[in-house]
Amino acid sequence: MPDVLISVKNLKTNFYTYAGVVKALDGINLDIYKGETIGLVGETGCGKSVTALSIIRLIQWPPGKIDEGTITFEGRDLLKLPESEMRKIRGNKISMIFQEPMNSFNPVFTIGDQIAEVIMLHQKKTKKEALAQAIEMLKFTSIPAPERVAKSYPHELSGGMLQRAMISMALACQPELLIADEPTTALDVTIEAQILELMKGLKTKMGASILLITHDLGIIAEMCDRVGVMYAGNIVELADVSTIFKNPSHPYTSGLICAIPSLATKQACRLDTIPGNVPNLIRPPEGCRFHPRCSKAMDRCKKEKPGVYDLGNGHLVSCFLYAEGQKQ
Amino acid sequence: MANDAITIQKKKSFIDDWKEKNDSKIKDWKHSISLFTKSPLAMIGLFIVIFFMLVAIFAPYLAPYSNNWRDLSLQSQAPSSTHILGTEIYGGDIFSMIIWGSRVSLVTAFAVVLSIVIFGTIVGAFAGYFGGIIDEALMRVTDIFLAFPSLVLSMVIVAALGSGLQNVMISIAIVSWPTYARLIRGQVLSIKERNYIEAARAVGSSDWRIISKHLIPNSLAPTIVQATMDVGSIIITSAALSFIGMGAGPGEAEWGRMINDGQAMLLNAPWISTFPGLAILLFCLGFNLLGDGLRDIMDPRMRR
Amino acid sequence: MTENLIEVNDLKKYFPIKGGIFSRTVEQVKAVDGVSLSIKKGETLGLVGESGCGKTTVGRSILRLIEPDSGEIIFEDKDIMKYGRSELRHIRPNMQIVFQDPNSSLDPRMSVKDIIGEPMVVNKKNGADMEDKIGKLLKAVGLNPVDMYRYPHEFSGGQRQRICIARALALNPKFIVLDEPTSALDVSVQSQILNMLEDLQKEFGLTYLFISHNLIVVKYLSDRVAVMYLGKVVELAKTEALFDSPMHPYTQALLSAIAVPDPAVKRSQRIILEGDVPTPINPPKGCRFHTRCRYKMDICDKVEPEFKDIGGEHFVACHLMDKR
Amino acid sequence: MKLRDYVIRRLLLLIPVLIGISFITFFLSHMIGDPAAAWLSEKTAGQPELVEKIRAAHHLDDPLVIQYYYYLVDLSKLDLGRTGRNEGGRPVVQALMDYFPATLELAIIGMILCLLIGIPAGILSAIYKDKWVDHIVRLGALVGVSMPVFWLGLIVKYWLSYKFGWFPLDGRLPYSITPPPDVTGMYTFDALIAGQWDTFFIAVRHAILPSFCLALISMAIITRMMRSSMLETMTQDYIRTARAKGLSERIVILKHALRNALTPTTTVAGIAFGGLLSGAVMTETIFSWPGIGRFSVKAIGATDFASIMGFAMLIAIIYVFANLIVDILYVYLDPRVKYG
Amino acid sequence: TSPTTVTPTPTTTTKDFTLVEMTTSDPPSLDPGLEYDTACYSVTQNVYETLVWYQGEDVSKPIGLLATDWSSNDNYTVWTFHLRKNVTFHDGTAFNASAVKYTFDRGVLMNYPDGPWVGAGISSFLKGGDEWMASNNTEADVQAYLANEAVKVIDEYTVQFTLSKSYPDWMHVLAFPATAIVSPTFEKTSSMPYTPNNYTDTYLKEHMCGTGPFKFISWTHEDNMVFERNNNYWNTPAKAAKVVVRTVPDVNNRLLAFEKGECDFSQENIRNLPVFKNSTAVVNDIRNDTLLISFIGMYEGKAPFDNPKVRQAFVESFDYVTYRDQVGYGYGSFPHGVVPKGLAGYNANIPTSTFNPEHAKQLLKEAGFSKDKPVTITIAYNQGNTGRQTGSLMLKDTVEKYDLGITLEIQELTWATLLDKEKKGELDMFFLGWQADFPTADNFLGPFAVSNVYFARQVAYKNATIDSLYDQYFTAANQDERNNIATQIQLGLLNDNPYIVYLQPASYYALSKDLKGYQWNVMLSGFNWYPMYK
Ligand SMILES: Nc1ncnc2c1ncn2[C@@H]1O[C@H](COP(=O)(O)OP(=O)(O)OP(=O)(O)O)[C@@H](O)[C@H]1O
Ligand SMILES: Nc1ncnc2c1ncn2[C@@H]1O[C@H](COP(=O)(O)OP(=O)(O)OP(=O)(O)O)[C@@H](O)[C@H]1O
Ligand SMILES: [Mg+2]
Ligand SMILES: [Mg+2]
Repeated sequence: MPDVLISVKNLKTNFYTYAGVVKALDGINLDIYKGETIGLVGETGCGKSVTALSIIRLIQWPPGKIDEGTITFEGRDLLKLPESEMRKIRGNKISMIFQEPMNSFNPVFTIGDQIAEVIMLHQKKTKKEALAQAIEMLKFTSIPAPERVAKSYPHELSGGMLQRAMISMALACQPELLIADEPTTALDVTIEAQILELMKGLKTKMGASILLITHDLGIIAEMCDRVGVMYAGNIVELADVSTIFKNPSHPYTSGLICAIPSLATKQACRLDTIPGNVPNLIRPPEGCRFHPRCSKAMDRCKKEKPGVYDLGNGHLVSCFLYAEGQKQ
Repeated sequence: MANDAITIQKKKSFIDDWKEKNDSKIKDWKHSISLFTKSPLAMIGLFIVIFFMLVAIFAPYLAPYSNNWRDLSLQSQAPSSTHILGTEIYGGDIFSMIIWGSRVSLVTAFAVVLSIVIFGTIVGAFAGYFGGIIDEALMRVTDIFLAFPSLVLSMVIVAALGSGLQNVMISIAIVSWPTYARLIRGQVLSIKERNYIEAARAVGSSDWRIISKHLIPNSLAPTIVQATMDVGSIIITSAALSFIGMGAGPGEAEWGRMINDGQAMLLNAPWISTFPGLAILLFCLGFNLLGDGLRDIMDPRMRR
Repeated sequence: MTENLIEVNDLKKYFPIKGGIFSRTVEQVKAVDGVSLSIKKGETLGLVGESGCGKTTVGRSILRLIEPDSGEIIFEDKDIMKYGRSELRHIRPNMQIVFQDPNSSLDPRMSVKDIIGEPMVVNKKNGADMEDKIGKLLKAVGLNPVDMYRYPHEFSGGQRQRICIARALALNPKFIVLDEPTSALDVSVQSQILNMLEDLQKEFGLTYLFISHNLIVVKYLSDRVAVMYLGKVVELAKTEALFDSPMHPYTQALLSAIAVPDPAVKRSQRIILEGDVPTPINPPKGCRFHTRCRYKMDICDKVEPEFKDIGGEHFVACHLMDKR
Repeated sequence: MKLRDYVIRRLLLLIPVLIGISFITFFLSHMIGDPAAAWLSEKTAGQPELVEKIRAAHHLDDPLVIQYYYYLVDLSKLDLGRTGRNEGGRPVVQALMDYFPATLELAIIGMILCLLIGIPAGILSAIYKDKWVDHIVRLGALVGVSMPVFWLGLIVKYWLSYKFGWFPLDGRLPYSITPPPDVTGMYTFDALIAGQWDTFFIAVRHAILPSFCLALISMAIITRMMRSSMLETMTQDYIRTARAKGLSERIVILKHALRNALTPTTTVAGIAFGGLLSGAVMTETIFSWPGIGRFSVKAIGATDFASIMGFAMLIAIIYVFANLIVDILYVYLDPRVKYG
Repeated sequence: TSPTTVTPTPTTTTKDFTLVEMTTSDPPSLDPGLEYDTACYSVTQNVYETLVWYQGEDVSKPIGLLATDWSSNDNYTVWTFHLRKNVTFHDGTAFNASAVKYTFDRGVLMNYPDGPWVGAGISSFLKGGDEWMASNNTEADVQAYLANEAVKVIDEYTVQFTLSKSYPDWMHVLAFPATAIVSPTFEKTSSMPYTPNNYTDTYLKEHMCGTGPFKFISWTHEDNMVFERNNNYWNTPAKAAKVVVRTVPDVNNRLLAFEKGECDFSQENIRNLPVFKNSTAVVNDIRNDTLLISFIGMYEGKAPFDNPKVRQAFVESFDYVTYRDQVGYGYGSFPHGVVPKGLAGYNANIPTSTFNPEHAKQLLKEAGFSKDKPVTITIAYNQGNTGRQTGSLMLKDTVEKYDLGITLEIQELTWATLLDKEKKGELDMFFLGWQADFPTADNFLGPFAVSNVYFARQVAYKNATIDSLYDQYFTAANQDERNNIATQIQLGLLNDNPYIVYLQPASYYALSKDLKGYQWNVMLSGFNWYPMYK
C-alpha cells in the first residue's frame, strides 16, 4: 500500500445561516496517497468544494465551521494547528486552484506580483528574485511570452491563460498536495483539453498529489487514479477509476454513470434517470441521505446512516446493500 | 379522474383554498418577518416609525394644547408641570408643537416620496427599457439635476417659488426624482437582460406589459429601500430649509422652524431648539433603521 | 413545398462597440457572420460550438428577438425578416425559446400560474379553462398541477427548467429553440430533462433547434448537427456522419477534446488545439480557423472557404475539401 | 479608449451639462420675484420710478431669452454679473473669490475628517461584522445620516463652546491675530505655508467644530459605503485565493481587499465633496463662517439673483469636476475599468 | 442760525486700547454716497464727516462739524457755508470747498437709483437735480447740470448751495451721513474713479478716506473691519487706538463675547433683550423716543380694504398694548400721528389708536362679513422679522376669533417677493417701517400722506385735501403755522385709516459695563466711536 499523504477522518463541516444549519459535510473519510491523483465527483452542492476548503482550513466563520474530525498531514492534525502554523502550510505544502480563473486573481495587481507574493511569503526571497522565479513558473506551464504575462493585469488575459497562471502560482512552492477545484469548468472544451493535458504533464514532473474536484465523469476517467463519489455531504463510494466505471456499487454511482449519454453507443436507448432532486442540506433526509431517490431503498435506509463497507481492493461503499448479511 | 380531483378541490372551504393558493406568499412573508425580527436595529426602527405614525394620528388626543395655541405672555418658559418641555419664543407649548409637528413631517415625507418614486420610476423605466435617444436625452436631463448638490438646488428652487412648506416639498421632489430615475434605470437595465423579459417578448408581450408587469415590479424592491432611507433625508432637508427661513410659515409646528425660532435663545432657553431637534433625529433614525433592515432582508445573500 | 420548417440564409448580426470621443461605433463584434442552415419539420438540429461563437445569437435572431443585420429567415415559406411588429406578434406563438439559465428565465415575482399563463393572456387565449390548461401543461412537464400557486424560488433548477418548457409549450408552438437547456443542471437532472424533451417532441410534433456546447448531449438528442466557429457554421451533417467521420479540422479537434467518461477508452492521439479562440471583433481573414489549424495551407489565411455539400447532405467549409 | 480621449470625451459631455446648469440657474433665478428688487431697500422699494431705472440699467426689460444670451456671453468671459445691494453690487466673481477659500478650507478639513474616520470605521465594521464594533459603527453611521446638521451645530456649540469652552465660538481666527500671508486664502494652509504654527493650531481649532458638523453626513455615508464594499470584496474569489496562499488576515484585508474596496468608496467621496460644499450653507450660518454658504443664504434673503446663480454655478461646476477627477482616479485604482 | 463747534471731551489715554463693535451683518459697501443703509453709515460716519451734526440728543440744534457756520437767503433757496480750516483727509490732502463740491457733484451725478441721493431726494433739493435725473444722463446733460452751479466754490473755505425750491431745513440734510465729505484726490488717483452715472465699481466701495477721527485699515468681508485712530485729526485725537467691527450674526455669540470682555458695544433688536437681560457684563441702553414709525399698510385698491369701515375695524383689532409689552418688552411708545416725538410738528394731542375688538367686530359685521362667506386676507412681512411675525400672529388670532369667516393668511416673504406681490396688488396687508432721513416733520408727512408717493401709493391712498395742505406746508410763513398744518394732515390720516400705525419702537444698544464715554446717536446711524474709551 502506498504512503498516505493526508488522512481525513470523520470531517463534519456546518454552515450556520439565517435559514438554518447547513450540514454540508456529514463525516467525510478520505486518505490521499503520495503521488496519486484522486478525484472527487458529485453534483452541485454535494460538498466537494467544502471538503477542499476544509482541508486547507479556509472555511470562513461565520457562517461555516468545521465541527468534528481530524485531518492528519505529516503527523499533525491540521485542525488543531494554530492559524500561524496553518498559514505556513497553505500555498506552500498544500495549494489550491479554483474554478473561476477570472475571479480568482486580484484584479488590481499584476499576475507577476501575485505569483511573486506567494514565493516571497514562503521562501523568504527578495521581490526581484521572486519575480524572476514567477516568470520561471509561468514558463513551466508553457505560457507564451511569460515576461509579458507577468506584467499583465488579470483582465488582460484569457481564461485559459489565467488558469495556467493559477497553476503556476499553485505550484510555485512545490506543494505536496495540489487541490484543484473544478479547474476547467469555466473553460471551453478545447481549452479544457489544453489544461488537462498540461496538468497531466506537470504531475509527472512534480510528483505532487492532486485532489481533483469535478462534476464531469469524463475528466475523472481521463485524469484520476482513484475516485470518490460524493452525495449530499457524504462520500458514498470510493474506488479506483476502472472499478467505479466498470463496477459501480452504490446505486447513486451507477445512476450517475448511466444518466450520461454515451458518445460511443448509438442513441437508440433512453437515458437512465435518477428521480427527484438533490436534497436541501438544512433538513437532509434521515438515515441514508440518498434514500428518497434510491430505487433500492429499504426501511433501514430511512432510519440509519449506513457505515462504510469495504468490498476489497480499497473499494469502499456506504450503502446497506453491502452491509453484513445483505451482501449479495 | 381529473374531474374528481377538481371537485375535491372545490369542496374545500374558501379560506383553505385561499391558504393553499397563497401558501408560498404566506411562507415568504413569514420568512421575511422572521428575518426582520432577528435584526434588533430594524425592529427598533420599525417601532419608532410606528410610534411616530400613532403620534401623528392621535395628535389631537395626545397634545395637551391645540394646534395653534400660544400665549404670548409665556415666552421661552423653562419646562414645568404645565408645559413639560417648556414654551417657545411665542409662548407655544413645545411638547404639543412637537406632537403636531409629527403630522407635518409625515405628510411632507410621504407626499414627496410618493411623487418622486412614481415620477422617477416612469422616467427610469422608459429610459432603461427603450434606451437609445430617449435614454440619452432623459439621462442628460438627470445629469444636469444631479450636477447640483441637492440642498443647493432645492434652496434655489424654493427661493424661486417662494417660501412655504408646499414649495419646499415641490423643490425636494424636483431635486430628488433624478436619483430615482437613475436607480430604476439601472435596475431596468440589468433586469432587461434577464431571460424572462426575453421570454415575455418571445410570447408577444407588448412593451407596455413588459414594463408594467415585469420591469417595474422587479425594480421596486431597491426603490422601496431607498425611499425608506430617503424619508430621513427629505425631512432633514425640509427642516433645513425651514431652518434658514424658507420652509414652514410662522407659528407652524414644524420641527425645523422650531429649531430656528429657538436659535436666538439658545443660551437662555436651550430647550426650545433641543427638543424639536431630538424629534427630527429620532424620526429620521427610525426610518433609516427600518430602511437598513429592509435592505438586509431584500439582500438575496441573506435570504438564502 | 419544402420539408423545411425553417431556412436561414446568410444571417448576419454585428454588435456595435461604442467608443471614441463622440461615442461612435468604432468596432463591431461579428457575432454571426453569414450563417445558413435549415431545419426540417419534426427534426432536432443540434448547434454546437465554443463559448462566444454565436450560437445564442443565431437562436435569438431566428425568433427575431434581436434584429439581425441581414439575411433571410424563412419560416413556413415566409420570410419573417420582412415582418413588421404586428405580423411578428402573430407568428410568435409558433416559435418559442427555452434559455440556458432557468433562474433568470422566470420572473421571481410571478407565480407559476402567472408565468405559464402569460403567453395565453398576451395572446388573448385566456379562457375560463386557463387554470386547467396550465395544470395539464405542468403535468406534461412532470410537475404537480398544485405547484401553479408557488413561486419560482421554491423550485429546484431542474424543476424551474420544466416550468420554462411548460411556458414555451403554452401556445402550442411548432418550433422551439433550446438554448443550452441543460448546461446549468446536474447530470442526474439533465437526463430527466433530455428524456422529457424527447417525449414532448413526439407528443406535440415539435421541431427543435438544440443549442449546446456539450457534444455528447447534442449527439444524443439531434438528428443533424451544425458546428459553429467564430460566427460561422463550419460543418453540418447528419449526427452519425458527423461523429463518425468529422471532416472539418475544427470538428475533429472538438470531438477529440471531449473527455469520455470511460477509462477503458484510451485514445490513440488527442488533438490539442493551440491558443485561444480569436475575438469576434476582428476575426482572422480567410478561414477563421487558420490560426489554430493543424492543416493550415497558404490559401487559408487569404480566401474564405465555401460552405458546400460534400455529399450526403454533409456540408463543410474547408479548403481541404477541394483537395480531395 | 485612451485616457486622453476619455478625458476629452468627459469634458465635451460636460458642455451640455454646464449649459443645462446655467439654464436652470438662470430661469430659476428669474422666477425669484423681481430681479430689480435685489437693488432695493425697504426705503426705496416704494418708489416705482426707481425700480424702472434699475430695470433699464440692468437690461431687465429685455425678453428672457435675450437676457439669457447676455448671460451666456458674460459667462464665457467668466463674468457672473454683479451682486445685489447686499454685497454692494460688486462683481459676483469677486465676492465668490472672497468667500470661497473659507468654504474650501472647511470642506477640505471636513473631507480629511471623513476619510480619516469613515474609512477605518467602515473597515472595522466589515471585519467585525455582526460583532458589537459593527453594531456601534452601523448605528453611529445611521445616526450620522439621520442627524439634522444645523441642529447638531447648535448643540455642539452650546455644549462644547458655551458650556465647556473647549472650542472658540465662531469665526476663522480671533481678530487679535493677523491672518497669515494670503496664498490660498485658507488660513490653516496659509499658516502652514508661512510656517506659523501657532496661527495654524488656532485656525484648526476654529475650523474643527464646523468642519466636523459639515462632514458628519458624508462621514456616515463613506463609512457605510466602505463597510458594504469591504463586505462585498471579502466574498470575492480572489480573497479566498489570497488566503489559500497563506497570507495573514491582516495582509489579506489591508492589501488585497482594501485596494478593491476603495474603488467604489472613491466615487462616493467625490459626491461627498459636493455634499460638503452644499452643507456649508447650514454650517456656515451657525458658526458665522464667512464662506459662500453664508453668502448664498444672505443672497437668497436679499433675492440677489446674480449671486444665487453664481453660487449654484460654482458649486455645480466644482461638483461636476470633482466627479470627473474621481472617475479618472478610478482608473488608477482599478485597472479593469474601461472608460465608456 | 449761529452754530457752535463740537466740543468733544477727550482726555489723554494711558494705554492704547481697542474697541470692538459687533454687528449682525456687513454693510453692502463702504461708499457713503451710494449706500442708503445704516449698516454702512455706522462705520462711515466715524471715518468721514458731514458739514453739520447735532448737539447731544437734541435734533433741533444742528451744529457745525466740517462747517463752522452758515446762513441762507430769505426764502431759503441759497445757502452759504463756511468751512473749517486746517483739516486734512487721511491721504494727507487738504479739506476745502472743492472737496465739498466734489462730494455733492459726485452724489448727484452718480445718480444711483437706490442710493440716498436719489432715494432720499437730496439730488432733488439741488438746483437742476430733477432735470438731470429726468435726462438721459449724456455728457451734455452732465454739463447742463454742472452749469447750474448748484454747489459753488466761493473761495477755499466757502461753498454756496442753490436749491431747487425753498427749504428751511437744509442744514438737517447736510447732517445726513450720505453727504459726508469724501476726498476727491483719493478716488481720482485710484484705479477706479467714479464716472457720472456709473456707480457699480467706485473705488470707495472697498476703501475709505475721510477727515474723521478714524482711518480705515482693512475689511474682510463677513468677518471684520479694522480702523485706526487718526492722529492728525483736526480735533483732539480719539481715545481708542484701534476699532474692530466684527460681523457676528448669532446673538448668543455676541452675549458671550460681552461676557468674556471681547465685545464693547453692539446695536441690537429689542427682540434680543431676553438674551442680554440677565447678563451683568452688559448695560442695556434702550431709548423710547426714536425717529422710527412701525405700521401696517392696508391696500385700498381692492376689496376688502376699499371699505373705510374695514380699515377702521382692523385698526381697532390690533392689540397695541400687548404688542408693546410682549414684543417690545414694554419699550417703545404709542405714536400720536405719524410725526414722532421730538420733531417739530409732533402733537401730543393727536389721539393714539386703541384696541377695541367688540367695536371692530361690529364694524366688520356692518361691512358685510359673515361666517357663511369665508374671506381670506393676506398679511405679509419680510422674512426674519420676528416682531412683525408676532404682530401678524396676534392680529390673526384676534380677527379669526370674531368668527366672521375671515382667515388671515400670514406670508413670510423675502423682500423682493414682498415688493413684487405688493406691486401686483396681491397683498392685502403688509408690515413696513420708516426711519427718518432728516429730523423734520415733512420727512414723515410726505411719505405717509401725499397721494402717489411712497407709502400712500403702496396702499393706494389718495386724499386731495391732504395733498393741498402738504403743498401749503412749505410755503407757510412760520414754524407754528407749519406745525398746525402738520396736525391737520395727521388728523386727516387718522380719519382715513390707511395704516395701522402701531408703535414708535425703541432703539436698543448693548454696551459693555466697562465702556465709558458712550453717547446715544439720536439719528440712529450707529455708534460714534470718537468719545468712547474704557
Ligand atoms: N458560505 C456558505 N454558506 C452557507 N452554505 C454554504 C456555504 N458554502 C457552501 N454551503 C453549502 O454547503 C453545501 C456544499 O457546497 P459546496 O460548495 O461544497 O458544493 P460543491 O459540491 O462544490 O458544488 P459545486 O459543484 O456547485 O461547486 C451546499 O449545500 C451549500 O449550500
Ligand atoms: N448584446 C450584445 N452586445 C454585444 N455583443 C454581444 C451581445 N450579445 C452577444 N454578443 C457577443 O457576440 C458573440 C456571440 O455571442 P453568443 O451569445 O451568441 O455566443 P454563444 O455561442 O451563445 O456563447 P455561449 O456558449 O457562451 O452562450 C460573443 O462574442 C458575445 O460577446
Ligand atoms: Mg464547488
Ligand atoms: Mg449562449
